[in-house]
Amino acid sequence: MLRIDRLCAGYAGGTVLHEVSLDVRAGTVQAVVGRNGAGKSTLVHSVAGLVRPYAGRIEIGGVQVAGRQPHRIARSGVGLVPQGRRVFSRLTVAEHLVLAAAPWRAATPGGEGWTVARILELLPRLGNRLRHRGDQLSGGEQQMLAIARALLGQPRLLLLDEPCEGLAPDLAARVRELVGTLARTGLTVLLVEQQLRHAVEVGDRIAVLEYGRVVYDRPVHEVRADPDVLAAMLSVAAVPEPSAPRPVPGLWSDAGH
Amino acid sequence: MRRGAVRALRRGVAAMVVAALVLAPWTVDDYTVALLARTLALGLVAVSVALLTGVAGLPTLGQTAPYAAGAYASAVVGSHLSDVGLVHLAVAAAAGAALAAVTVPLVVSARGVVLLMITLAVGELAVTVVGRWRSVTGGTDGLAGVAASRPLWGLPVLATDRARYLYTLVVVAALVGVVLLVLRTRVGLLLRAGRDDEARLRAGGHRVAVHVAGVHVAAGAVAGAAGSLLVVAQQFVSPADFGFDTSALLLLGVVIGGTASVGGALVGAALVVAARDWLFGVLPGQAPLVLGLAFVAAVYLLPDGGRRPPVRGRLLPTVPARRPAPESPTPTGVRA
Amino acid sequence: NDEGGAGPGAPVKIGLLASLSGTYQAVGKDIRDGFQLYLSSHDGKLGGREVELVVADEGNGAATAVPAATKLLKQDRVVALTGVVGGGSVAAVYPLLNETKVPFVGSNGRPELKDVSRVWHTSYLSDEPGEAIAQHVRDDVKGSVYAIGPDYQGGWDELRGFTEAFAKAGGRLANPDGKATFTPFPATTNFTPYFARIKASGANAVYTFYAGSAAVDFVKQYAQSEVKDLPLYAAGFLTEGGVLNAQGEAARDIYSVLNYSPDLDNAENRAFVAAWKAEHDGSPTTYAMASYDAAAVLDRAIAAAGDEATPERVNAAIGQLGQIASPRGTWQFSPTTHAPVQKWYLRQVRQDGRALSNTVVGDLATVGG
Amino acid sequence: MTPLLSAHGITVRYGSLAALDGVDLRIMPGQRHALIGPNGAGKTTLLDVLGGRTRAGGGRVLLAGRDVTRLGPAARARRGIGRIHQRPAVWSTLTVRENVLVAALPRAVRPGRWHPSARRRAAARTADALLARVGLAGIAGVPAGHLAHGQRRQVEIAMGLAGRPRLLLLDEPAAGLSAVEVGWLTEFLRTLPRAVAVLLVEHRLDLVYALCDTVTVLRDGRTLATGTPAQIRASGPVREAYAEGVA
Amino acid sequence: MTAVAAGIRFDPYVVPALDGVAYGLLVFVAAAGLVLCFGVAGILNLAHGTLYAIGGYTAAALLDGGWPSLALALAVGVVAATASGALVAGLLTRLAARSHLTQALLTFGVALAGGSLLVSAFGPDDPPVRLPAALDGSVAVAGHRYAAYRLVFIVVAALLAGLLHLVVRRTRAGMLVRAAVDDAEMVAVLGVSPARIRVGVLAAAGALAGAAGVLGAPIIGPGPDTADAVLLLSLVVVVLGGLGSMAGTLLAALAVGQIQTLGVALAPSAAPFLLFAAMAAVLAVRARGLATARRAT
Ligand SMILES: Nc1ncnc2c1ncn2[C@@H]1O[C@H](COP(=O)(O)OP(=O)(O)OP(=O)(O)O)[C@@H](O)[C@H]1O
Ligand SMILES: Nc1ncnc2c1ncn2[C@@H]1O[C@H](COP(=O)(O)OP(=O)(O)OP(=O)(O)O)[C@@H](O)[C@H]1O
Ligand SMILES: [Mg+2]
Ligand SMILES: [Mg+2]
Repeated sequence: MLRIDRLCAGYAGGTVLHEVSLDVRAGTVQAVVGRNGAGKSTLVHSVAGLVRPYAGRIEIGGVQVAGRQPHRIARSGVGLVPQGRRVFSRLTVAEHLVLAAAPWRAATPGGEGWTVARILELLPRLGNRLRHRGDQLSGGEQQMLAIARALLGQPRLLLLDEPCEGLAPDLAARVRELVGTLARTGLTVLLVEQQLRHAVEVGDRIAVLEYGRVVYDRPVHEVRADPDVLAAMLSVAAVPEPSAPRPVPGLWSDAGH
Repeated sequence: MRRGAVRALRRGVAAMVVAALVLAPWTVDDYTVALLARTLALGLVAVSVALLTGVAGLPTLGQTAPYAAGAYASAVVGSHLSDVGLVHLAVAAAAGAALAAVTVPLVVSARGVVLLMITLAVGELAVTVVGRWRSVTGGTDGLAGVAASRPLWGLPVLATDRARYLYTLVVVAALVGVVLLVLRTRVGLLLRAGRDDEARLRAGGHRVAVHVAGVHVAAGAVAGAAGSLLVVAQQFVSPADFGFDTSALLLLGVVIGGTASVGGALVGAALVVAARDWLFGVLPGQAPLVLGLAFVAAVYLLPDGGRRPPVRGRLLPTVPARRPAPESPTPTGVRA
Repeated sequence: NDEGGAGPGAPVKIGLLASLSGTYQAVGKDIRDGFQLYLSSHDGKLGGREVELVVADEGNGAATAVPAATKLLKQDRVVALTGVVGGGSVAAVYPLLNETKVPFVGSNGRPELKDVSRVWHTSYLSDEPGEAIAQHVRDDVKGSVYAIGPDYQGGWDELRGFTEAFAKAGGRLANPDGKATFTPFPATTNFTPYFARIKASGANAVYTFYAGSAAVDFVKQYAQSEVKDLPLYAAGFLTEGGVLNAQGEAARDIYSVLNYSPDLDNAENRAFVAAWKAEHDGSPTTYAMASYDAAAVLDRAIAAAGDEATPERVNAAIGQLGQIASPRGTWQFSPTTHAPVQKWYLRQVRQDGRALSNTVVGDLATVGG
Repeated sequence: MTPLLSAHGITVRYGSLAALDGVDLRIMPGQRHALIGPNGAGKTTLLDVLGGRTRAGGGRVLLAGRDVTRLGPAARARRGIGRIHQRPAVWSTLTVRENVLVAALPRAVRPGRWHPSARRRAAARTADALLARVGLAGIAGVPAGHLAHGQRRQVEIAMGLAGRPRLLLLDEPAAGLSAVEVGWLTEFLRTLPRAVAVLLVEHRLDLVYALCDTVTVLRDGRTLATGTPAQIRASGPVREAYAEGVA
Repeated sequence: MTAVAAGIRFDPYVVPALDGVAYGLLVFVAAAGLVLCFGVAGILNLAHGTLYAIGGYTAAALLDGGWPSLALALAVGVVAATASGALVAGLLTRLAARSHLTQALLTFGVALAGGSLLVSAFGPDDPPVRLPAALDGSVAVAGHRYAAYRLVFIVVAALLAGLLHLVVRRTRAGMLVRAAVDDAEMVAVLGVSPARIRVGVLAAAGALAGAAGVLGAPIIGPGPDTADAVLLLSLVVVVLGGLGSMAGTLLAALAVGQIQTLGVALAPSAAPFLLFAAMAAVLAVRARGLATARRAT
């Protein structure tokens, strides 16, 4: 479904992604993990067309889309939940839902389409906030709205960039569960997730991005079999042990408190 | 490495421009020298516009007000009290600063287009006052016959175009130097931070209103000093020098020169004003058409609207392994 | 620094500065065309010498006029400067004239100046039209007159000329404070509130001065206002040139005072009007006529200056000209103000064939000096 | 002992919606206090009120016994309230180092003799040390506008600390941070001197339980419970309201 | 007795007050295009006044005093101005992500050049505008004469304000435009091209300006100064109205109308200062109010 082949991308002058290749089969969840600044969002944005790749191919359902305008890619059935929510600050929740409903696409591949009613069932909090503007929502509510916006576009390929950031634990769990369910109905998902635990929970494959390169890409059962390899990749062990307070000069050591 | 090269290149260009400016009066005719002197005065106003618009993110169309205050103060002092240029400059800067200070309550909390409209109103009101206060300003026809001044006590009066130009050049260079030096201190840092996100600055404990008021008064003083130079350069002031079109051209010149860059503003505004003045002479009747097309072309020709990298001196930051891009996304330079 | 000027044989350079863009471009173009008409009808020569006319754009006023004039005076080193629409522009250019010692034969705007030894005008002083018509208005109108005009130097002068002479003639202003009313210029495009004040003042007639688009707005709105039945007297610029066309029916019957009208019956004028109509649509304006006269003045002065047409000699020669025959009738420079001593005419907007035009209905005073 | 910060009856209404409805909160000097609750409970709003960004419709805020209810954010920051925002707010055209430096300026400790740039130098020292400490030294020269989301959060944290607060208001500092950076953050907060009190809003309960000695649960603008982590973990209603089935 | 006295006291102000309404509404009509592109869509188009002037010159060229010519002028004026608006949009495409100031530079250039072309095409004089006779008279209002055509604007403006409000607030197109101001990339991610939105907005704003130019020609007639005057008034009204709110803009336009008429009638000596002083004061006070009530996450 989604095939990324030796993709190079970056921002005016600086290359961020170096020959990234991934192959996501239809109906599976590809999780991507990696440290801050590794290039995860750049990867997602390249697929969505928001970052123009320098080289390499991106195929969605067999069609090469690299370099296309983002709205064309979106119309071919790609939904995005961007990092940092990016809801429209001056549109109400209801208006978001109207805009997100894509008139040119009828339904998801796996059965009935997303409707506003179904969304509000999944995310009831939004129902009480229909007349609130985007910038009047709490962080978590904005995240819910971003998810709703992507789903209502009836995507075949869903790009999730840390979709659970800022969601309360129970809701985050429900969203992860939903992602799994959706994949089983035929939706393809590219999921960026910081917490390895959660990536393993929903992902069918786990990839690790480091300085813009894929350094690890295995099916999830292999990861489960040998979790330490992955943990080492993410340098979780590098977390310092608790130690005695080490004051930062000028901060509190000589402060007059 | 490339960073060093770019900086060297920029220094080289700047040095060449300065050398050309110093040598100009001996190489070109009186008309051009007179034109240059006027242009330098306007360039100094542009510096004050850039200070507000680009560095502090407070776009303005009203710098003609302190500019006019400085010009008239300088002309009045020149014809009644003293013929010493330094005195004129001081008085003019004080007048500009005072006028800016008076308008501070209007501008402290406004941002973006709203601020643009408020400053536009201030500029227009200033011109109206100038046009009607006939006993001091000579009314809409202006104040002619301003006596020539001498730069300092004991020096000869500025009688030729060349002398007037050199005086203007020295003053502009000195004032721009001061502005650049001050911007290298934490003042510049705070102004740029305020342009990016003011609420964050406030949350950090900074008195944003004080910064805004301060930069307004400082810009007013610079514009006032420029007013004094205008009087020297053309020995005449009238409300027409401070109309809306002047404000608009200054702002456009600053945009062409790269909003946040003080030197760029000087060059950009100088180019725009010189182009206009020159076109009115050589292409009678067609000047607006050509100028308009030139603006359109400028937007396309200057790769990024002439914007310099938003962070001075750090064109290409070196980062281990993770390489960020050298170009910024879109600092708008305008507070929302 | 060589002396500006032209030796024998060499063409003389004349600088013409006028608004060719911006608000006053209609006037500016008339000024340019008037001068060029004189040149083209005199083989491109003034005083028997080949002329190189350098034209520059005055723009909207002093800010653009100064650099353009600087170019003419310091780069082109013209022998004489002519034209200039705005009084403010003249004031702004004045220091340059003093510095370069070039004579100026202005054909329109005339501010108050300290020393006119090198400044000449073929137009008029701004207070003269009002002065010329005041007595007539006093005799014609039974009751008080409301005076209104634009709020800038030109408006102040025009209205002062009228109100002072009118008071001297024993007339009474209807304005509540006894002084002329001034409207913000050029900001005012809507005169309705002022018409309400005129109505409330109980005036029997209105005297005004506007020019350009303000004149169009004023006249059109006047004709639809509640004071439309009050007779309207004006300095001639209210209905002069292209604005009359734009005003259309609304301008019918307006009285105005001016130093010129295309239907004046004298030989110079017949020749002038015929030559003008051969090249342009419509009739010549007073602006074109004044510029035509400026060329005539320079023609005679350069001839009188002889072989060495230096600025100094041309200036001296202008002072010796005496009577000048002109499309407006004969006039001469006043020795004190260097502006014409000339006759003024009363005109009314009347049907003339298919179009409306300013028709001379009588002579007014001879004013000047 | 007077509490470092106490808020009484804080109420914030947006139209018919009560974002906060009579909330009381006490933070003792040096306390590590957590604020948890479902989305839209009013946590950020409460931090906004304490930081001076939102004016409360009712209630009072005392800082070390002094009433600061009417003070704006800048004045409160100068009195020692530091804030880390839920959405990182960095100055995008300034470099990372400059960001931290500017944040350090208002409360930078000046050395003995007066010098025009003394304050700046003091702030620069603090900034450099802090950058090294939170793992940002490598990107100190990059304009903050060029950073990835998580990196901005790191800068935001450094900026909050640079102001030498007595009370640090942290709004979901760990959200969007990778495992390594969370490690850094945890260690840093754990080793903060006791002179600094912390009010932490966080959905990652492991972090909350590891760091804090007191936890307040907020829901629909009201306090549901306050207690030690153990008490809160054990409380049925809290689990039901918020964190069912989560460690 | 007192009623009569009061009548005499207030009588001189009846017409200015009425005129303030009509004039204010005219200003609103003239500004409507700018409200859409700058207020709602955040695109600074300083060529707005020039688009209006295109409509005005069309009216002057085509109107011959009959009703069919009015319809023709309206159609031609709208088409011409729409095309010009689209042209501006075309020039702006490459600057999509740039700041308002860059847009200002470009559109100011377009305005300068366009204005100069218009003047060389139609001449420096204000051309006459011939209305159908039925509209070109004056009517009696409360015992005063008043220009009939100005009353037309009361209807036009009311229609326009209502229509614009509905389009911007209620239609999907209006929502897309507002969304694109916030985050054009996210609009693209929803499958709609931001470039198309921009062209649409500028073309629609051009159409509004063209229509206003034709209808307004008899009052704010075409001429070399028209573009500047209309642009300035429109900017004042749009910003005073709070950028993007139709109701606010309408109120601001009415206020500007009253300041320019009733204000002038009541305090003639302050006339030159009234508009700008009032504008600066209102904006400054409102900015202060906003500054104390800002919030973001
Ligand atoms: N400016 C506002 N106008 C209207 N309602 C608002 C505004 N700000 C916040 N709210 C509402 O107040 C409630 C509390 O918001 P707050 O941001 O404090 O929640 P929170 O506890 O921080 O949630 P989260 O964990 O999702 O960030 C939310 O329901 C929100 O919609
Ligand atoms: N707009 C931009 N301009 C320049 N450089 C950028 C820009 N956005 C990101 N970068 C750089 O590209 C690199 C990768 O960024 P990206 O956003 O893809 O990281 P990420 O893996 O998503 O990180 P995070 O977990 O923090 O979100 C970073 O080093 C960042 O500094
Ligand atoms: Mg990311
Ligand atoms: Mg929150």
